[in-house]
Order: sequence, then C-alpha cells, then structure tokens
Amino acid sequence: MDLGPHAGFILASYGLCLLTVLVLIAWIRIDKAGQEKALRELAEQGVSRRRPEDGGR
Amino acid sequence: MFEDLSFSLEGGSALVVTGANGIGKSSLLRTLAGLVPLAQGSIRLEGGAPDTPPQEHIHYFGHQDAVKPALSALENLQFWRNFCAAAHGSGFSGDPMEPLKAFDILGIEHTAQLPAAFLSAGQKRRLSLCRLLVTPRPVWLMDEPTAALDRVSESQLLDLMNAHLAAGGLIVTATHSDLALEKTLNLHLQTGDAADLPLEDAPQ
Amino acid sequence: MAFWDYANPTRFLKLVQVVLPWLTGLCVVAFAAGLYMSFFVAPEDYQQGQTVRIMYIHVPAAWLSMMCYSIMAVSSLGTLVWKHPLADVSAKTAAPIGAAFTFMALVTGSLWGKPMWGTYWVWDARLTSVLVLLIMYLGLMTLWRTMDDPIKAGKAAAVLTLAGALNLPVIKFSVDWWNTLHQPASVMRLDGPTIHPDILWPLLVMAVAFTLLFFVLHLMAMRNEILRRRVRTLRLRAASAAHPRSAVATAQPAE
Amino acid sequence: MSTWAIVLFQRDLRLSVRVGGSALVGVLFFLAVVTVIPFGVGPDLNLLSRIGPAILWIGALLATLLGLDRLFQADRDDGTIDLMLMAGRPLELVVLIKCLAHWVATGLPLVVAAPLLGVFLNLEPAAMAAVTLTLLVGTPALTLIGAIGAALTVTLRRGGLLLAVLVVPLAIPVLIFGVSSADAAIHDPVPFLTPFLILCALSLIAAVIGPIASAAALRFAAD
Repeated sequence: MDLGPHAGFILASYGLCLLTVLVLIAWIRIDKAGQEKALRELAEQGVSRRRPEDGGR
Repeated sequence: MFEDLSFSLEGGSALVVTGANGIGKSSLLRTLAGLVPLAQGSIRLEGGAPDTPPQEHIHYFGHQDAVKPALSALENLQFWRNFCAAAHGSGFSGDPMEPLKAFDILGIEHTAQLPAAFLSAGQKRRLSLCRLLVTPRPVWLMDEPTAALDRVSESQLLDLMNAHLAAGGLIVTATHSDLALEKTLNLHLQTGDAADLPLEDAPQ
Repeated sequence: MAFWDYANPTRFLKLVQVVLPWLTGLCVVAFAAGLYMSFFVAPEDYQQGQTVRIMYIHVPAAWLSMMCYSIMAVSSLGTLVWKHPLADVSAKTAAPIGAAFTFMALVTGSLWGKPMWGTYWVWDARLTSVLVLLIMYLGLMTLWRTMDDPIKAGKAAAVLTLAGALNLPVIKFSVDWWNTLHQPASVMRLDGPTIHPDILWPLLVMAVAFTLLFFVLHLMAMRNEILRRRVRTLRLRAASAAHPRSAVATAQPAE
Repeated sequence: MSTWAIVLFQRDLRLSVRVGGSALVGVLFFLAVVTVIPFGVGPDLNLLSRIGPAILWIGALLATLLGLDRLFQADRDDGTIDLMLMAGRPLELVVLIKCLAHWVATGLPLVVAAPLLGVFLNLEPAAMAAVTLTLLVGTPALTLIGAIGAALTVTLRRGGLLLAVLVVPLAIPVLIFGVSSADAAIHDPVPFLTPFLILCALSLIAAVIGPIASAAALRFAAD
C-alpha cells in the first residue's frame, strides 16, 4: 500500500512505539529472571520462606 | 592537643591507650594515622618500605565502617582489597587473605552476596574488620575495636589481633574493655600532667 | 468480596499464572485486528492524507497515559486508606508503564505534528500538560528508586501521586489559560459526532488492544515486584540468621 | 590503567546507579528546567530557538551543580575518605577518577538528553548537534570545577546550596564559551572553532586544577 509523502513519519511512529513496548517487555523479563535467580540462590543457601522453628506461617 | 607525648613500639607488641572520655584517644589514633597533622614532633616507622610515608603502612579501624549499603558485602570488601595498597616491613610476615576466608573467620560468610544495607551494626563492623585481613599492613590502629561486637565476635577479634602480633605486626588500640592481648604496653592519657611513657625499644 | 481474596500475594501470583496467557493471547489478537484495520480498512483523511494513521496509536497511547495515572491514584488511595497489601505494588509498577505510554503519545504526536504543523513541538496546552504528566511519572519512579524500604517509599509515593491527581486538572486548566493568552490554539480536534465509523472502529479496537497491553505488562511487572519483595524479606532473614548452615539442617524436615 | 583506578571507577558508577543513587535525577531536573522556561518567556518558537542553546547550557549547569554535593559527602559521612587518604594512592588521581565516574553517571546522560530537549526548543539540527558537542566537551569541566566546591563544603551538613554559590562564578567562562561556540555554529559568519577550542582548553585546565584543588581541600577537611 502507498503511505503517501509522509510514509517515513508514519513508519517512524509505529516503529518507535513498537520499540518502546519491546524495551518495556525486555526490561520486565530481565527483571523477572534476576528476581528468580536471587530466589534460587537463597533457596540453595537454605533460606526458606518458612521459619525453621515453627515450620510455616 | 598533646604535650610531651612520646612512645615507641616494637614489632609484635600492642599499645593499649586508655583514658577518660574526651581525653583524646581518638585524636591520638587519627594523628598517628596521619589524618591530623602534627603541630610538632614526628612519627617514624623503621623498617618500612622506603619512600612510603608511615600512614601507608597503617590500617585505620575507626568508629566509621566505610561500608556502602548499596553494594554487597563482598563487593565492599573486594573494593578495599583492590584499592588499598599492601605494605610490608622487615620483620612483618602478614599474608593477604582471600575475602571469603576472611568472611568465614568472622562468621559473616552467609552475607557475602547480600547488600550491605541488610547487615546489622555488628555485621557491618565485622565486614569492616575484614578489610584489615585482605590487605596486609604491619600497623593496625584500632579505635574501640570491640564496639558493637558480641562476645563471640570479640574473642574472634582478639584471636585475629594476637595473630597479627605473632606475625610481627604492631597494634595501637584505644579501648575501654580489657583486651587479652599478648605483649601489651599501656598508655594512660590524663589531663594536666604529662602522660609520658618512654619505651626504649624501637620498632624493627 | 472477591477482590480482597487476592490481597494475599501468593494467591495473586496463582491468579496471574492463570490469567496472563489468556490476556496475552487476547492482546495479540486485538493488536492484529487493530493494526489491520488501521492500515487497510480505515480510509485516508481528506485533509491529512495518510498521516491520519498515526492517530490509531497516538490517541490510544494518550488515553492510556491518563488511565494509568488514574489507576495509580486509586492504588495510592488503596495504600493510604484501605492499606491493601498489593496497592503500592500496583502503584509502583504502573508508573514505568504509564511513563512509556506517555512517551509514546508524545513521540507519535510530534511525528504527526511535523508534517501537519511543520514543527515537531509547539508549546500548546495539550502537549505541555502531557509533558508535565511525563515529568510526574518520572519523578514518581525516581522517588521509588531512592528509597530503600518499599513500605516507606510506597507511602511517600502515594502522597505524591494523590497530590498530583488533585493538581493535574489545575495544571491542565492553568496551562490552557496560559496558552490562550499567548498563542491561538493550533491543535487539531477530533470532533466527536463527525467521526466516520470507518475511523472510529479501528480506533476503538486499538484502544482495547492498548488497554489489554497495559494489563499484561502491569500484571507481569506486579509479579516481578512481589518476587522482589520476597527476595528482600529473605535476604533480611538470611542476614540475621547467625548460622545459616544449621538452619538448613533443621529446615529440611519441615519441607 | 592500574587495577585500583578501574575498581574505584566501577564502584562509583555502581553506587550512582543502584538504589539510593541519583544518576538519573540530574537528567530529570534538566528536563524540568527546560520545560519551565517556556512558561516564563512564552511559547514563541522563534524566541525559543534563538535562546535554545543558552537554555540548554544553563539547564546543564544547574543540573550538574545540584548533583555534585554527594560527590564526596557520602564518602566523608561513612569514613571512606579517611581510608582513601591512607590507601597509598595519589589523592589527586582518586579525585579525578571519582569525577570521571560522576560525569559518566550524571553528565553524560545530560549530553544524551540534550538533542531530545532541543526538539522542545525548536532547534535546527545543526544547532542541536553544536549544542550537544559543546556540552560533551564542556560538562566535564563543570564537574571538575564543581568538585572543588564539593570538596570545600564536604564538612558542612547542608552544603548543596553553598556549593552552587561557590562554583557558579568559577563556571562562568565555561558557560560563555559553551554558549558562544554553539551560537557560532548557528550563525554562519562567526567561526565555530575558535570558542570551541577555548572550551576544550578550559576542560583540560579544569582536569588539572580541579583534582589538585579538591585533593588539597579534602586533606584539610580530614582533621
């Protein structure tokens, strides 16, 4: 299809929006990976969410 | 601030500075550390590395921990290990210690990866103490080293200090509590009359 | 009340686990339909030509930037008034997403403005107030970042969010007033009744797609935040445990 | 470069981006300043594009000054400075590296944001490039000169405002040559290179004077 004389502007706006959303998604995924890694490491260290004394909250 | 104060200390021995609050124990240590300029007199260290001022042979362990809460405990220690230049003197045989080993000795190995913001006051103090172990320097200046430490950590600290003395190091410490150190000399600071403790032995 | 059942973060995480795939699917479908409609169904504007297609992302992004702030304001009420445990999680995680939508609205707006007005930016009332909104979002994000304790940061941010919610209409009003004193309005208007259904439908579908995108991202970010707080609690506990190795030994039978 | 310098640089950079750090607050402040100016002078785009380089430079100056108070203060508060004095590393170099890390964390984002904010001020692409270039060369000078003020006020509990007052006069030459070289790039007949080279020279001079003066001030502050 023909986007006319301002095709560059239209594509740029869609492209930049896509980029923003992708950056946001990537950031959220990386954050999630980081938190899960930290949780795994803590679990390996033997720190659990349940207190050892009372066996659960 | 001080008048007629002179003392000398031999490798392998400790000087315990006592005195009332506000008498200037901390100032004395800061002066020895080179942080406060001397009005008169001199501080000499014999047997140190040539062309290196005395204060670069010294570990200063003051009231402040120099621990950054945003960094993990290990990152804190690694920084000081790489930043602080080691210093050797003749007759001093201290070896650098691995950071994790130092953590292990002081019982904070489980906090290595945690941000230092999560550490308690005593743990921060012990983290700060690890700094003295990972970079060997012959002279330790310790201002109230046992503050914020529990009994167990205190005895660990004493072991470390005795080990440092055994390796030929020097310790000058200001303290209120009795420290079971080997080869101790006492310096009691008083107002008015001169607190004078001449000792004839020169450091090695 | 069912809403309160999900106050428990663990239950909330389970809910997210179930809802998120469906929501993501719906969002993708809505975007496919919306993009198809805005490029192939919608006609070009007799005045603006093809550039009118920017509207299909610009207007929903602008709507979302405001909706996001309303959600943050409601969440802040939840923090301060009802003390709902997930409220500040919701408020905190909505801020970056809101900032992103505001940023999108500004970028597409200026890319639309260049061919239409001949400049990327004018200090027009509407544009300026959106820029102020962006600064509010970024300020809130910074406030969250500079405070270590999430509870304290949550309360502080909630106060600021609500102050902003009360102030934004005033800001909008005063900016309108400021602008009309200096420069005649040059913003193009979408006059409601004259919108042709061929334009309205793609716009509505895109708006639905953007809303779904917001909820997908928000749920994902909330899940991260809950995990982050869990990590924080565990780390605090790990630091306070004097002998973690013996804790392992006693913890294992309990598992 | 030796290990300790790299380690110090990394540490300072980490501290400024982690929780409690303030790396991006400066950029936000920059954005706020640029947003506020049109409310003062009016939304006339021609006027804004004429004074745009000056607005960007003043915004960058203020953002730099406000971020500087923590340069040494945090290290002083927790006793780090004492240990740095005794670490056996030349304090002038330590200060230089701290300034460098501080600039990367707070000054460089200003440079990156400048073209974006230029859009708001209706700057021509050539003017935008010129302002960005002058900021890239000039903001290190602002940080290095500001370090002197930061070191002088390190013992004061609330030295931030005083710091700004102390440093602004010292920063005036940088501002003059920064803005004039940016203006020269916009108005063709005036040569761009002459003020720009002077700006470069100012930065180099600041890289020498700043660390030496700050190190001296920090040594005095220790006792």
